[in-house]
Amino acid sequence: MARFLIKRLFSATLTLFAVSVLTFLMFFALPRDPVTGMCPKNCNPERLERVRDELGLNDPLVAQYAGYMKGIVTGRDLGSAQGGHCDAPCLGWSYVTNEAVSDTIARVLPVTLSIVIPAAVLWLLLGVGLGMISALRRGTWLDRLAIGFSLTGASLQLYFVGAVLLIVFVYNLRLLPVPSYTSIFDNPVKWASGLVLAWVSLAFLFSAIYARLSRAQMLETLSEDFVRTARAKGLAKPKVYGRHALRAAITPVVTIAGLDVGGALGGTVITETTFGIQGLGRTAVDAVRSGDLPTIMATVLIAAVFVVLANVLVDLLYAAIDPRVRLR
Amino acid sequence: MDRPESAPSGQPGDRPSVPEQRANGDPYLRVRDLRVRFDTTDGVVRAVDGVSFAVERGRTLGIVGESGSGKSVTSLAVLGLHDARRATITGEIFLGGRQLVGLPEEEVRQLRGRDMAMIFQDPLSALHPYYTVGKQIAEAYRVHHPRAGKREARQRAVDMLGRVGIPQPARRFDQHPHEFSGGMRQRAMIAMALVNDPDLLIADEPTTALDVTVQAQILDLLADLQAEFHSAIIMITHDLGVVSQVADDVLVMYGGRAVEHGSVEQVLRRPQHPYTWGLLSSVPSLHGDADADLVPIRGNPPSLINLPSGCAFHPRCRYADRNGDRSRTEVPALSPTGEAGHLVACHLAAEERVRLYREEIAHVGVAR
Amino acid sequence: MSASQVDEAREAGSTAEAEPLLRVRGLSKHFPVRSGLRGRHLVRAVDGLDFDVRPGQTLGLVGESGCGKTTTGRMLVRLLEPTSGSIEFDGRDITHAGRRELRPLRQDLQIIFQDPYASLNPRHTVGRIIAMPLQVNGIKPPGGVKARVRELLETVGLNPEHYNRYPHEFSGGQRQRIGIARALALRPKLVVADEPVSALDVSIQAQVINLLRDLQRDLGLAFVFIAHDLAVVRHFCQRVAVMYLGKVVEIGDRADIYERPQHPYTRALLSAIPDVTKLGPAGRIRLAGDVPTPLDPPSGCRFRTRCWKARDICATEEPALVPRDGGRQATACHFPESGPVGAETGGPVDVTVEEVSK
Amino acid sequence: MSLSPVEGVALAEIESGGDAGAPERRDVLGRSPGQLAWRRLRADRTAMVSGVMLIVFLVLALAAPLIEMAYGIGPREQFQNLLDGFGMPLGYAGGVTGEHWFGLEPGLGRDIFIRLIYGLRTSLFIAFAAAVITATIGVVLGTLAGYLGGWLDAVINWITDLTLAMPFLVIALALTPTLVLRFYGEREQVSSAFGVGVLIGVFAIFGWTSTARLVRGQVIALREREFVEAARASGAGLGHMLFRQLLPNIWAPILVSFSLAVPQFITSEAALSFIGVGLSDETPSFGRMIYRSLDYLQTDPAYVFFPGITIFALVFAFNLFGDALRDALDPKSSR
Repeated sequence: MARFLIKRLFSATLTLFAVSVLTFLMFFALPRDPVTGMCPKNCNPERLERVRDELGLNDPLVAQYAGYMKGIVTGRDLGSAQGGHCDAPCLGWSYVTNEAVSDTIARVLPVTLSIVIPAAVLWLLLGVGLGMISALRRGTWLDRLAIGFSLTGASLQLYFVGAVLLIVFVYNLRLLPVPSYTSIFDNPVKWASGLVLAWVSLAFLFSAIYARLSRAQMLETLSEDFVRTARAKGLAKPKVYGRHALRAAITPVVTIAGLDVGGALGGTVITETTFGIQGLGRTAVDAVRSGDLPTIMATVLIAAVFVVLANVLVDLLYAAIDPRVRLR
Repeated sequence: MDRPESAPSGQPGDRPSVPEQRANGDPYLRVRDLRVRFDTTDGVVRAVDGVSFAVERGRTLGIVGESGSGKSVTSLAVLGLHDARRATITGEIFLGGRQLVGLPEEEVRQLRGRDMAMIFQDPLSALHPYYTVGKQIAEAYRVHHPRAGKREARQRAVDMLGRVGIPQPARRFDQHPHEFSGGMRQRAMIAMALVNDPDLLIADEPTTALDVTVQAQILDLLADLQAEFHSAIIMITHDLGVVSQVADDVLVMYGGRAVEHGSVEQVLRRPQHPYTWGLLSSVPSLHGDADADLVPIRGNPPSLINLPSGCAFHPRCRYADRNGDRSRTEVPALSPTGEAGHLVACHLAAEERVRLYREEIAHVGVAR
Repeated sequence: MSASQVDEAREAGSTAEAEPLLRVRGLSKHFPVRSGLRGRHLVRAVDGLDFDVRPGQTLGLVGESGCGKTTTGRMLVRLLEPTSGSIEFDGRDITHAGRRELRPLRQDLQIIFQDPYASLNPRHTVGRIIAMPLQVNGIKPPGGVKARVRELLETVGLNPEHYNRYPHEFSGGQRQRIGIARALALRPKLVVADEPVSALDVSIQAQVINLLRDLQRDLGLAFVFIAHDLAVVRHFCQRVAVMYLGKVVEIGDRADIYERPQHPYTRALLSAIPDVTKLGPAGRIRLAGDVPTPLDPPSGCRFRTRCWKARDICATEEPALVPRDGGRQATACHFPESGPVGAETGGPVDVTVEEVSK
Repeated sequence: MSLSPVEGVALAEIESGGDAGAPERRDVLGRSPGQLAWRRLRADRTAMVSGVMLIVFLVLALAAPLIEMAYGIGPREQFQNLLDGFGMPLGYAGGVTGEHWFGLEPGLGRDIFIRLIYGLRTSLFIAFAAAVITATIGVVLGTLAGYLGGWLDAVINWITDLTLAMPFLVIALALTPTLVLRFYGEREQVSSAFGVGVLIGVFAIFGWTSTARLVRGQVIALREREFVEAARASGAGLGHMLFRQLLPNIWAPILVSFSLAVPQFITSEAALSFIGVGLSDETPSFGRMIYRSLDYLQTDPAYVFFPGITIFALVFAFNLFGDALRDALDPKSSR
């Protein structure tokens, strides 16, 4: 177990390192000079050069990268134009927003969490529930309805669903306010009403996928010998399905859910754009548009961290569910 | 069609181990004219087509057949494990005097695991991989003893594990199936089946997945437990050797129908159906002339979706021509032979069968 | 003296016997297995086998699961790389021969598999399946590939017109015949048959055994016949080697093994086979427990944990495979039995299963 | 055929004896698994309906210039005269008339119908091209990793993990303008072919992982199958093993994954256009239209509706067909 964790964390670190290097290289090749973005009109060449020097953009690439990584681990001193000392984890200074990137992240990360976590709960409950029911009632109208639902959901686009929901609930019926983010600690009702459309549309699309997946898993499990054994013991159907079949069927669903949630935490770009909510994804998009290198780096890295951590967690979870899996 | 109205009984003195059953003679399980039909996309499949048999407490019925003979379908029908939406079951299944066909699912469920239990071929896939062996056994106990506490169920499960020959049962209780060896898993499976002391135990190829030395242990164990618990056992197998070792009565199935039925002595020593002859003469044996050719049955086992007309065995039968077209057109009824309790479904005349066996079969195969 | 020496001695005695076609010496296969925190571990799946197969001879390799018989078969046709020891075929050492060096020998050395469903490529026609060895080796038989395939189909008792059919259109027994035809395509001298009948229905088993016997007789094929069923082996093999946990515990001619087995394990195996000719409970030898895992085999004699004759020496000293009575039968046991099955000395000892499953 | 828990056994018992007597009566030419799958597909009503839908879409896309001729309006023509003073189309439902079937875009006043037809062309081309490229990469890498194993497998696996750890949308978003600026100057007009090419390239970099994993798994499963060992025992070389023994047995899952990848790329293209990268406004595309339409949610909902429904219908047809294909190729899959 300990050995597994060490090995797994080592390979995760390696992956993250590779991601950071790749992103760094990719965005270093970004032709737009970040300094040009900082002073739009009245910059003379000398001033530009001075700022560039201050930012370390004239240093060799390796030195820049090393400085950046050092900042994350130990913090580092940035020029006075960038707010002086920057504590670990220092993600640099954004020339565009004029704030420390870590502050930006701290501001937008809760937004994305607020979108993803309730949505994930919703889509798992809905998707798995629907899949199970449809597997148990295979061939009935209920099953057909669920299949239709999941096929439709899998074929719909989030921005389209979002748009329709906005038209109906916000603009026409005026049941909900225009989507926005309020901290749950400030006003839980506003928090929920501002995000509920995002949850519903995300959950609708994802639950379609999960319904299909869990239906297939459940059907496969139902044909397993141990389910027959459970019935031969005289267990009532709810127990056979709930305790014996469900636990085995849910395992692969959990795996995929872990990875999906991990991916979504890195930024729900489309959702945030559709509903105009400034989360991690939207921040990343804005950063790319304005050539805000430190913010791009930070968002990409955070997204990668979520994916990699989700991978490790899923492995652990799998071992917790299935006693046959030995971590080593 | 002739039906065995009384339980086919072995010759007196066949098995002296079960004396009192012979006296009261009321079989615990009596199946009459059982038919199981599946409607598939390829047409109607008559997986079991009019099978009758009976088993008394303390006795063992061996059901023999190849793949597709309907032997497993029969046993699942007895337990009521077929999906009612897909399988149509007709006929009579009397368990301890109660007709199971048509009984509400809930009532059948109450009987499953308590009055009748089953062990399966592959214990690794038949046990739930995520739960400990002990938990699964305790669960089987608690279903039918709702008032039993956790501790009582655990104690009962540990006792059963010990009874089936698993050492250190208290420690083994908390292990998962994958931590058991193949033979131990089958023992655990047996412990689970017997935890409620059922009167009927159905064993579906319980030793096929096991090594031969372990198979011997398991067969011994079943015999011991039967002597102790006095349950009726149905042993489903393709292996005539296993049947000869454990069965009191034998039912030979082919293409979903019973072709021969009688005491083990009658079926294996004085068989009257050409299919049984074929099985016996094609089994490799440890005795006799090793250099002589085996005498196989020609052709292949039939598909239940496309069963030959008339006698299902006729395309493979060496004697089918002796009855003109009858073999092809008419399904032979399971009729009594000269001996009490011995039934055969064959168009050949009884005297001819006896003669054929003596002259052509008895000197080859197992009897040689 | 080892089993090979027995064979050599025999050879010296009767010059009429041909050179062995297959000569196996000290053949071993160890698989690395990672286990727990202790790191790597070796499974000695096959541990020092010696045996010979003469042209036209049939050798049966018998044993329970985990005895290494299948691994041995795969090594003989070089699907697995032996860890140590040597395999000599037709006078040439093929232990570590590469694909190119093996090419001329492939024609002489073929394998038949157990599972009639997995052993045929479902996407190929029967004709293509049977012609595959010809095609792979660039062989153009006189009269053409198609004629050869038809001939092979006929040889194994299938309709030659079925050339263009696909495997799924055949039953298990017929598929096994196709697998046999494929093995025969190159006119081999030696065929390794890995449990060729154990997946088949009883009535079909006999058909295939008879077919293999006919082929062996008509084509003068030598066989290494791998099986767990001693009764099947008895009907096919002239010589039999009994394996237990990666080792040969007894080897001898058919009559010796079946009528005068000397190793307690051979006796237990024979005794455990349910016999149709006897009604009621079978033989009196009952081994306790399962076969121990090859991950951690018992010290000394590997059979000792289940053996009723085990003494202290069995735990400390591994018995060598030595011939008895100067004959052709060799046994690896400190306390060999004699006489027919059922006349064992000493009763079966209750070996606790815990000891075994460790 | 789907099996319930218990009938699984029973029917397995029934089927195992299958075909026994039958071959004697059938014609001598056998039916290949592919032919059988085709017959199953033909018998599946859903497959046929969705297949016809796809063919219609395909024909529409291929015949876009012909349709333009018949319709008489080009994708870049503007009808400012049909817009009101705020740039909104006159008339009902976004200006739907006999002349402009799906109405006009607000602002620019272009015809929505013909832009949808051309958008379909763009989307299908990009999706098919990307699916072909990613399938090829996936099959090659997956086969190598699965068959050869060892360090190569480890490396390919790690690259797969790495690719999956990169946030696709953000990277794609950043990469596209970078590439454009590398090949074109700051103010140059970017050709639409280049934009399409970049998009396909981005998909190729990120889209191969699932096929690679699928193929790797399949190959590993097949590698130990006895028919593969039989070929190896006969001395078959790598080429024979891969192309004669392995690949013919995995084309079915590859085909299914291909058929399900195409709609994914259609959606991804739309998504990228939606967040403002990918194609320029010059090239008609679904995502672009929806992106623009969001500004008019309140004022001109019909503008969202037409592209949204079209893209849904297209993806829906692909998904239906992909599912049916899976069932036809693998009749035992649970459905």
